[in-house]
Amino acid sequence: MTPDDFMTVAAARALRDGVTLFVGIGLPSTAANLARRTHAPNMVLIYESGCIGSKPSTLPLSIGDGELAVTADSVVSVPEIFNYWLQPGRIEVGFLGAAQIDRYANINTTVIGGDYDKPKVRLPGAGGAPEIASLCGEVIVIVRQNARTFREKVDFVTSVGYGSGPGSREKLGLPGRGPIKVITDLGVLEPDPETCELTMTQLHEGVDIEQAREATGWELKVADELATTDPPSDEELAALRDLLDTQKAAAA
Amino acid sequence: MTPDDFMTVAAARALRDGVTLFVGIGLPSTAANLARRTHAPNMVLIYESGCIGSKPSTLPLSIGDGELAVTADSVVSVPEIFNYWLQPGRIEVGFLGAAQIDRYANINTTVIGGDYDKPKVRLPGAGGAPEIASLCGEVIVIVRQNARTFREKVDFVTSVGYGSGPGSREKLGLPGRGPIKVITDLGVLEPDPETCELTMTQLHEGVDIEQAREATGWELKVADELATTDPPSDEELAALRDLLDTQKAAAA
Amino acid sequence: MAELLSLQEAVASVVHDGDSVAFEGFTHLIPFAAAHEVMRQRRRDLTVIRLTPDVIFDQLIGAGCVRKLVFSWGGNPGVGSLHRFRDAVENDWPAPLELEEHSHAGMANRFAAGASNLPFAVLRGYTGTDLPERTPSIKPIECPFTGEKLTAVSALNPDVGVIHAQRADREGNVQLWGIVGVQKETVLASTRSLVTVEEIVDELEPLPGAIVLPHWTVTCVAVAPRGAHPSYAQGYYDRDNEAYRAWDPIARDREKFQQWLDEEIYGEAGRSPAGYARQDAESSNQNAGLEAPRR
Amino acid sequence: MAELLSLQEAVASVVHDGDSVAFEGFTHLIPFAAAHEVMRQRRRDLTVIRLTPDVIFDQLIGAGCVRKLVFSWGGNPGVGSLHRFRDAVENDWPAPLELEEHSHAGMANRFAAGASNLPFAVLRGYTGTDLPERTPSIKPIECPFTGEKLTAVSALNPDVGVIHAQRADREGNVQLWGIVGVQKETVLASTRSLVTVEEIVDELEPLPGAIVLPHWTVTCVAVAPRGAHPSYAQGYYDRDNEAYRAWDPIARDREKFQQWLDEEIYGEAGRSPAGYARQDAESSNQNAGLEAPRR
Repeated sequence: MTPDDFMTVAAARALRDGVTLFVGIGLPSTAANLARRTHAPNMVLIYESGCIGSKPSTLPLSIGDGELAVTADSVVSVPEIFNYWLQPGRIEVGFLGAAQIDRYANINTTVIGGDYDKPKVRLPGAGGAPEIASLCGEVIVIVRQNARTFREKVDFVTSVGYGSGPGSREKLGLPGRGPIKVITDLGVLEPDPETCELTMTQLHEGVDIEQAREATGWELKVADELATTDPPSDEELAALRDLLDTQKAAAA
Repeated sequence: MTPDDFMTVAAARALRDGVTLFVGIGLPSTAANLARRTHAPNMVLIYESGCIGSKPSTLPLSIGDGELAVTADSVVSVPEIFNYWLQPGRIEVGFLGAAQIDRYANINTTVIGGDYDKPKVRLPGAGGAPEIASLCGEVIVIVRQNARTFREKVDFVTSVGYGSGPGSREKLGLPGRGPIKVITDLGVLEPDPETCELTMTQLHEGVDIEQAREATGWELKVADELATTDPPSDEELAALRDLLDTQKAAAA
Repeated sequence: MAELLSLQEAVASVVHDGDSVAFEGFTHLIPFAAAHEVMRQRRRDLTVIRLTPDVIFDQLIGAGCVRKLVFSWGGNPGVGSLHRFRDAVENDWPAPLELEEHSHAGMANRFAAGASNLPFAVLRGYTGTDLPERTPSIKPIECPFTGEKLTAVSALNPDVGVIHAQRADREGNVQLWGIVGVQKETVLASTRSLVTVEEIVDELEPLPGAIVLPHWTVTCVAVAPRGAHPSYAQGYYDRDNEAYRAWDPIARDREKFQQWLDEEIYGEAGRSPAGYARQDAESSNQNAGLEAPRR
Repeated sequence: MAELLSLQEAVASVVHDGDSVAFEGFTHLIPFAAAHEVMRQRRRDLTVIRLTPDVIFDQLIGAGCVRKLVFSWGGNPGVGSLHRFRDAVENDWPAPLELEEHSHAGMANRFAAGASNLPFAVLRGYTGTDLPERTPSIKPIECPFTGEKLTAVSALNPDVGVIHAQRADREGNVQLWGIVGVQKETVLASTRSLVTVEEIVDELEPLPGAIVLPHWTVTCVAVAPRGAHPSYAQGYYDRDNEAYRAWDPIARDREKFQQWLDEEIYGEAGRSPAGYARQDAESSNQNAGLEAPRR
């Protein structure tokens, strides 16, 4: 069992059955499909490629795999998925990854180091993330926790979490609630209800808080009562293995 | 042979084969379908109901008859037909009717008499006409010519022809060329190239210019060389009868 | 998930006095049965919204349900005037009628803006016409990049969106095809929605040109066979052009209209499942079949 | 009417040095064959436009065709970085690359505005991010009715729109289905258009979810079987996920990339009809069939 397994299972558990979910590719997709195969069979998966209500039997490699279209309730154009579906706040949960994240859950997926025109590392960029972050009912972020990703200040704000703290989202007029959970390979962080600062509220089994502190580029706040993630159950692990096998099988 | 037959046949003749045509219901629809059955089999009929490339075998009573959808190349939503198809000037010819028309081919289909809030006659209103009039490559108007319809000043400008004369369309930024022909039960009027004023350029067989003058609510300009409409050929009349029969048959 | 209700329950649940209610369906799939139930439940002070008021709004206006009309073309297609609409505007009968008047392009964009949760839409429209002077929901707007002047229209977000569709499944996923008008936009723009359908099926088989509204976007679904008559439901029955023509003499005369109302809406006939549809059921083509578009 | 040309003729006819060229297809139906022909004809100074640059733009950038990139997400989906894109941005190799960077929502709206002949589109987007500071085609705009602040993006009207579709008929009417992305908008927004297709058929049989671009909206059509490989054409072949993974080591290394270019694009292999596709033809599922969406 790897830290990534913990992360994926914890993310899957964070999804309630029946919710409408905007799914990005990679770990969010794995977690969403795991949830659908375990406790949340009625979750509605929505992809930026225009697929609404996809029920993939294999784990897609991209957000536009054919499997997502042929199993969808409806396939709409890309302008429509953003304008008619994401923009009005119809989608309850958005699932995002990050290359860098700060204490207010602002996310960078654009550039690292140097300046914008001549960065040290050019990342893929925004994709659907800025609007997912601002317009979904709430957001769950999945990101590995280490000194490169958890930064005092992100090099570029691609997607807004809580901006510069309390009141920022309201001032910007962002309708969604923002990131309610950041799920990592070490545990789970949640925004403090008053300061909006990400606070470690849960550690995966076998992780101690010092590890989390070292993996965080700012002075990490820790909840008074720190929970421990229940380890993935046999059922969850089996479902996860099955799911990953479907991707391998589809690739073969 | 009625004056309306003359009008319908003259309107059909005004359509070149292969053009894309935005068709309203009533006489414009009859004329367009007549043209398609005679000299213009490759004309592309487009209806505001979202039907593109309809090839109706019967003459539809409404712009949304099922026959228009099932014979179309493509059926799109109403927002799309206006935004993606009409608005960019993709449609070469627009075909409009009128309840009142003035010397600059401005059209009223909104209210007659009284004031807007308490009119003597409440007409249907704008429909697609204002944007057809401004955005199609060019416009052909079909309207019976008499003292009630040909007015010195229309009671309400629903759709713009040449506004208040030369330069009006440019000043308003209307991209289409405007009405190039007004086809009536008496003959054909065309805008003077310099003054934009509607000028009688053609009379149907058996109509004399005095009749046209009396039927016009302003001092009618007449072209130096006044043409006479060739009477509907046997072939045209037969095609028109056939077409009207299809509507009766469909209603039965 | 959409609730499956009887038409009576559905209208009672979602349409209240004073509501703004869009009834959409562009010539095709006009929700007549739902409008008749609104009349039967004697709803009052409604703001009714529709691109083409058609016979359906002539009836609602004549029955005294309507305070305000938002529209773009108010005629009886291929036949002539809407006499109840005209009587209300010209003579305040049965009550004065407030108008908010647009073009089709403007109304379509207003629904699209509403469905997109934008407060307005931008179009090339209305320029040079007398409409902006009469309609406060039309304003000029300037392109922030080019400085070009365009037209803005305010979004439509009705309290209730009512449409008719061919069918739904048991979860309330709705499928419609043929001319789809602004029905998707109407449901997505409205706070509540009611979809009447020809039938409930176990599974929505995909069809060319069909769109699906997922059950979580629909408030309630009610079965109303022939619920679009005298308009049509592609694949189920054809447009009853004769009924549109027959409406003209009824609507021309206040007494005949009242009689129609008493008999066909409030009376015994109105309580039969298809209401107004009943009398013409035989004349329509029941064998229209599930026609796919042909080229 | 759309002209039916060979791919070589079509590219020579519509794509010129210095043009802005959108290549669209959202994961599905990516016009790889057309891009390879552009590389083979050594087009230079292009502004290339695409929501998801993908491997197709990694190749065009690496081959030195591109001066400027307009985009919203530049990765190899499910695999990692686009190394040729990164090498151009980070190291100016083979040439400096100008960027115009958006979000998907912004790019989709820019194409929709372009297709609508509007100079801009309005959305709720970008607020609070660092993007507007870097991208002059993003500006604030105020609702003329409510005063609310929203975001405007300028329209995209490329010189050329290039897409791949499943099929066309002999008149050049184009049909595509499955994930349709912004392909319709791309063709309608562009001054000229090139559509590559899997095949020409006598008649476009209607299919669930299919859209049709009438021949009079398309400049030219070229047959390019497997022309979307390694992406996919629903109903014809599946996505070649392995080829996406195999691209990573090729693109990581300038020399390997150059070798790939010499062999697969400029060399003998590149002149075979399916070009780059050839080597992987056997691994794909040729029996994908004309799948309709299933629920």
